[in-house]
Amino acid sequence: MNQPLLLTATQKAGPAVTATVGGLVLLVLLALPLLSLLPADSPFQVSAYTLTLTGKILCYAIVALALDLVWGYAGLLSLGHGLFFALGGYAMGMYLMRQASGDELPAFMTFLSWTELPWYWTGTEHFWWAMCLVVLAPGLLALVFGFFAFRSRIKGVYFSIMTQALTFAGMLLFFRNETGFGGNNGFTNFRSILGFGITEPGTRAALFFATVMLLVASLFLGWRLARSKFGRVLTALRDAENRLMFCGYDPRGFKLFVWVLSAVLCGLAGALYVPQVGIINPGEMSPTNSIEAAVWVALGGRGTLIGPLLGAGVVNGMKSWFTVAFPEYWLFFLGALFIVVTLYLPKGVIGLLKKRGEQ
Amino acid sequence: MPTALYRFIFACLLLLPPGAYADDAGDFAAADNSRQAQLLESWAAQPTAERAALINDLQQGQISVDGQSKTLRLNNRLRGLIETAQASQQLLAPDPKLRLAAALQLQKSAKPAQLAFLGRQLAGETDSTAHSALSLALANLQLVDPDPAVRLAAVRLLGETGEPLARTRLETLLQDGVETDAKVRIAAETGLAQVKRKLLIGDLLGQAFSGLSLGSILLLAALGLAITFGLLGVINMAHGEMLMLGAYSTYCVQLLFQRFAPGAIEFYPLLALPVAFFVTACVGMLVERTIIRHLYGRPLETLLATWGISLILIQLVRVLFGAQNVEVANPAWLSGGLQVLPNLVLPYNRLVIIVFALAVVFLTWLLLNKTRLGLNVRAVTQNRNMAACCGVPTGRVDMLAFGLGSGIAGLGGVALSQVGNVGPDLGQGYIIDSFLVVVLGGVGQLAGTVYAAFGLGIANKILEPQIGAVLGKILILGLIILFIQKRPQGLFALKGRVID
Amino acid sequence: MRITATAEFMLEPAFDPNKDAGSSRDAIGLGQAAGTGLNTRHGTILTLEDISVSFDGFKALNNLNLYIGVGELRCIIGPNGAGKTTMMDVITGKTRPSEGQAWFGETLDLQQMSEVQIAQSGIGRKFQKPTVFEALSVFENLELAQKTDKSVWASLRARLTGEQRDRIAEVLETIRLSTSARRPAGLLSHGQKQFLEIGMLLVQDPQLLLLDEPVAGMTDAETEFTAELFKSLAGKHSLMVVEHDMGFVGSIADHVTVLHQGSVLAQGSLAQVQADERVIEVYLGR
Amino acid sequence: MKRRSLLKAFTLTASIAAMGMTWTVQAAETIKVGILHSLSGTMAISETSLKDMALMTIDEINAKGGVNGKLLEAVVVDPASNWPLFAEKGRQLLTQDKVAVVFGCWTSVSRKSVLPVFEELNGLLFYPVQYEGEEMSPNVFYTGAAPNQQAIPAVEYLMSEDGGSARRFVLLGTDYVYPRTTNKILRAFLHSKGVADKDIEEVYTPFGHSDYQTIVSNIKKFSAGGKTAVISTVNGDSNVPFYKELANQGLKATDVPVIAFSVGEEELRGIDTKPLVGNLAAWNYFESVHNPVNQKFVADWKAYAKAHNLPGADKAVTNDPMEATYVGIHMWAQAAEQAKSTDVDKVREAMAGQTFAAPSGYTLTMDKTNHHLHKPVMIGEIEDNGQFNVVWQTKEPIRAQPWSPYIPGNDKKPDYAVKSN
Repeated sequence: MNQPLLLTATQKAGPAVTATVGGLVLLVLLALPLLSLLPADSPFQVSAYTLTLTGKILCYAIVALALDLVWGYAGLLSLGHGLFFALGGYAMGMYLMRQASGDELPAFMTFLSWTELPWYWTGTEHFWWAMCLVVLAPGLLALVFGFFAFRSRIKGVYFSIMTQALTFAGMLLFFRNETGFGGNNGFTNFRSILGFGITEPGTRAALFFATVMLLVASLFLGWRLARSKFGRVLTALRDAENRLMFCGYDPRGFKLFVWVLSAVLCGLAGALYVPQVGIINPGEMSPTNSIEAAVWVALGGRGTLIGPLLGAGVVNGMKSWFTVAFPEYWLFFLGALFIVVTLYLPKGVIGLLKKRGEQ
Repeated sequence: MPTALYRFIFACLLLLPPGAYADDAGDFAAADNSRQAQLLESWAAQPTAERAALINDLQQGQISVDGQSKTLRLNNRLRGLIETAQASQQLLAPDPKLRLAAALQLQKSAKPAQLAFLGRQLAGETDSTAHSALSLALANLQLVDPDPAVRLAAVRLLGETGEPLARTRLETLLQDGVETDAKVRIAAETGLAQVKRKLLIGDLLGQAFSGLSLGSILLLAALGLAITFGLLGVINMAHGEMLMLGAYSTYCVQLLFQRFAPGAIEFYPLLALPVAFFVTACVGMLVERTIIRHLYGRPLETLLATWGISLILIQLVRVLFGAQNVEVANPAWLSGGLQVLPNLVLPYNRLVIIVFALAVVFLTWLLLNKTRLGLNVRAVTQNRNMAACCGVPTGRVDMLAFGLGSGIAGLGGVALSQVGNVGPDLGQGYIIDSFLVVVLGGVGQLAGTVYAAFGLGIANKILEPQIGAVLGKILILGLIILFIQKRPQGLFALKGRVID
Repeated sequence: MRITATAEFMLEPAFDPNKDAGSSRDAIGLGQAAGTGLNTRHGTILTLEDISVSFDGFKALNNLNLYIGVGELRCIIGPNGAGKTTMMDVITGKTRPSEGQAWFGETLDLQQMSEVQIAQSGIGRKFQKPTVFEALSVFENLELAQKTDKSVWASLRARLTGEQRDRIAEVLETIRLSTSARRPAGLLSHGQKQFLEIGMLLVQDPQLLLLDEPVAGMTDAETEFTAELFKSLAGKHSLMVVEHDMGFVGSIADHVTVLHQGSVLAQGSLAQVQADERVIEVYLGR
Repeated sequence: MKRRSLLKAFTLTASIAAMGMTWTVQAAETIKVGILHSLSGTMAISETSLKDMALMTIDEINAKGGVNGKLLEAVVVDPASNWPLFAEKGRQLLTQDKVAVVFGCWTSVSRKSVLPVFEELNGLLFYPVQYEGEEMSPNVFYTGAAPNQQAIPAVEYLMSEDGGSARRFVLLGTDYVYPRTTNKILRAFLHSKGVADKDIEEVYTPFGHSDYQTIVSNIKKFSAGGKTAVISTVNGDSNVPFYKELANQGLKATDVPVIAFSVGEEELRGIDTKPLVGNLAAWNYFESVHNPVNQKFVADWKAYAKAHNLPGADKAVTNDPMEATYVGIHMWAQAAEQAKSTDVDKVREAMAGQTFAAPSGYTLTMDKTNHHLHKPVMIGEIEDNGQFNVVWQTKEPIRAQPWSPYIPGNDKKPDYAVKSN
């Protein structure tokens, strides 16, 4: 593996160099889709595999970022972000299924004796409405749950367990075939998005590009938030909620805002994830996934904007590599990672780099 | 159908020379399945002492045809018929218990052809209980008797019982055009009403029991967590794996018994209990000393670390024992059930588990409230520094408390191995439920945990028949979430001055 | 301007139409420096009447009656478990009394208000254990505490105006933390944290300050300075100080209330209450 | 600081992505074949043994000199029971490792997840598990049973005199697509046999459901109304608690037989079989089948398990999906030999009508058009030694009907494989 080298290199180098390196990376990310369009025989051609894999990881990175906003800044560890991610994915999936099936019912419905589309599918053939759903479904759910949770001051562990229960319930619900989302099989076999074939290199490149844009956008958003007074209030909230209340701030509003924002970000990430990996199913809601997301954040470094991205990158990169190299030992490694990070890297990799940087 | 059958059986009887074992066995072995069925029915109608041996052999699936023994390819239909034949054989037995058992069997499976035979036996039956049982068996057949008086008697008899079968029989009788005699109809209606009432009681009791049983299982799963989480404030995500380890230790103990003490295999669960407790407690203490010790006061970190631990434990077990489930057999005294009502059987393993769960709770309570260790644990959990100042060895107390929690989880694992399957993912299925139980009960509240567990169990079992298992579970989860919104402190919250 | 706290007086109902409720309050009244938007027509900024709080049977507060005048500096003393902090919890809405009434000014029923509303309406509280936002710098602590629109949207767009900065700088001066304005509050000493918290109260500019053991862990010099500070605040603000340090109490208080077992035991000047043998008994035991 | 670390993050992500490209290692004179089975996660329980079986079969073929003079080289990846990962790994096998064929998948969802990838890249997948049908892709060969090769004959048996001439049916399943579809087909079939809806009860449980008290007592109640049989599509892990509950509540196979479509020898290893004796399972192969091919097959497997000391090797058993894997790989090898190439299109052509003398004792034929095997159906009774005693079997292998005639609209579906895209 070559990241360690890269890391030390970057952090030893002066800011200027780092800036250039980073700029290059951004360039690379932007170039990948273009390179993927090259003919297969050209030496620079980037395989669809690499593109989709990277795209997937970028989507996870966005989730990590979103989770960090609530955990790292507001101190609310959510173990249910997979739910929001999946909801966004399902909203997009509905549109893709409608695209694939044309005027008829989606395939899975026809042989599960659905006669007509359930009401909540109405309008999903329109891209714009699907996009609204991508934002609304996770957003509203987060709003309702958050409203009640924060009103009754549920925080810390309770909050984590509640969110976990929430995503678990969601998973069970979507596993049912009656729920009308294809049950365990979920949605697969997409064909086209906005009229472009889903497997065409052009579409892939575009989706990838969109993902990079969303990532950059959410980074910027997170950065602005962190810099604003809002960000400081969140930090205060995390450290001494009562004090903040006696300062005259209403924590509920602040929590709710960042919570919903984070959920929506996840939804968007999910929506970009689905067409790239080509499947969405209730498995995405399993508590395990959400907990893993928490580890991306912890590994990278809570309360920093970059840490989560780093974490998501490292863990998923490792996963893709390990599951080929030593399939049997992947879980050992992941587990060890959890432990080591919590024991020795309370501030995550970023914290480590900072320390090294200061020396 | 019956008349045809009668004739046929007569034919058979004529064909049969009064039965030397060999001939019957020969016939049977030679016959194809349907012919074998006919033979059995005829034998059931005409049991003779000579044939007892043969039918016993049939039960074993081994008969000896001219000298050498022959294995039979039986199917369920034949097995059923053999049981019936066996039963009618036993009616001839001197021992009233056997006769009673036989009569009960025949209540389910008596064939019209046996009418005459049963009548004769009933006349000759001396033992009262056997007599009543037999008369009921007979009544089942007499519902089609040409004589209304006989039918009436039969219906009256059926009305007395709480048998699910009686219900269907009466219902069929009441279908249009089946029963013509008015008096019998009325009797049947009243009888049906009675039976239904009896059945309803059975169903309700059954529901209550299954609720309790589920509750006791949840309780065993959650109790350990109530200590590690409730008292130590450790979000032990590896708790489920402690259950799993407990179950696997049971499996190992069972293997050892099979290898070294096959005679005493019946009692392996008893040895499994201490073993499981010891193993899981040690693992727990190890984990506590090496990892969790560094994380007190940082609950969310413990959550992540212990999750890591659970992943490692799961994969470890996969590597050691394989990904497949392993076989843990119920010993005889834990299999089968107690027939309380005709439609209510209480499985022994569940009964035992309920008792066991309560026992464990009681012991835990004793340990926490009546021993030095318990005192220390409570002291440490309430004010670590103060306790340390008072010379309480907080480190050791933490370790022991965590060990205790894990050990109890291990005991839970033993119980789970008796109702469910034992595989690497065993724990994953229980972790969320356990947490919900603890949170719902109110953290640090032993009593709360107990109430929450049984509450959830019963609620679950009330909902399941109405809306199905899947929706039921979802609904329960939803309700819990709402409840926690209402009472963040859980059922049993300690009020007190808010300290900052 | 002394009042003699007789039992009858203390038990007098707040809004008994048959009596001229005014008179007794005027007795306490320290001028009419009413805060903006707060009706203190009768000169009482805080009114607690027949307040009872019980935790699982144990009565932490027992028919407590207490009046704080506008601009008054009131010291609350009493042995541990007398219910001092619980009383503060009641005032700030953290604990809801099982019975009784709590009014802020004449019009605001504290029992109808959330903690946040109470804080916004102008009651500032300093905790027993100094609590500041450790991760934030001293300056940021004050910035957050500063009196301004504290809604979500506002804080999303918030920019510090000139005078806000000046105000913060000024307070930094007063609490002698100008030099460490940029330091994370977590790194401050205990006493400094105390001051920072007091400072946060100041920028919050409340009309009633509740101070729970403000000088705990302060050096004598700091204590002295704090005393000065409070005296200077009195008049502009109303202060309610819970303190064990009798020296400190003596140096600031013109009026002392002794709590015992959740209700007022004695009231008056420090000298008076110290002379009161019931008080002595409570403090020294038999 | 933030900005610097941001850049680092990007560096990292990119470098990881780059690894994707560096993994194309090409071995010289071998044919690569991919094996796509979960070795971790929930499905590992079933799929690990299929991976080992595939490896054994490949060894066997290599021992005979491989295919077209080249040895087979297995590329094993672990999709970790994570469905999107199946698609990713599938793409990796096809594009990075350039495998000639992939053997893998267990659950329908995993198959559906990789299907678009195989159709896009024109890969070849051999799917060895019985499934709900409703699919026929030119890039997949289905060596497991379609519903009409398992479910329907099973019900016919139950309704026959020997099966106990059942008249009422409880369709019990885990709530996902395979049970739903199968039960839908069965209901239609039962209607055609004149069974009324009041005599059919459909019950579903969530994944990993472990408390069957209510369900079993309901079955009891239901069975009072006449000769009843339970048709169980309960998914792997839930079977143990289900059967234990059955036994403990005293439901004997002679009263209410249970026929399972997902319980095979492998699953029985985890169950105490004494209380189950007499209950049934429907498959296309049982380890207990008596014929030389099977004897060799079983012996080889046990030897292989010992040699590679797989966990629980001493109790190693074979089951239907293993046989399907074995048959599939051999058929592919034959087809490749016949086509003198491993090119997907050529092999696909050669596969049509390919035959193989299977351990089941029948000579199985790959259908000329519908990409499914012609398979015999066997009903086995569970014995206390964890084996099945075959009580009934079809005379001839049956042709698969992936588009079940009992599902409306299927009559319009073509009877040859067409890309779903």
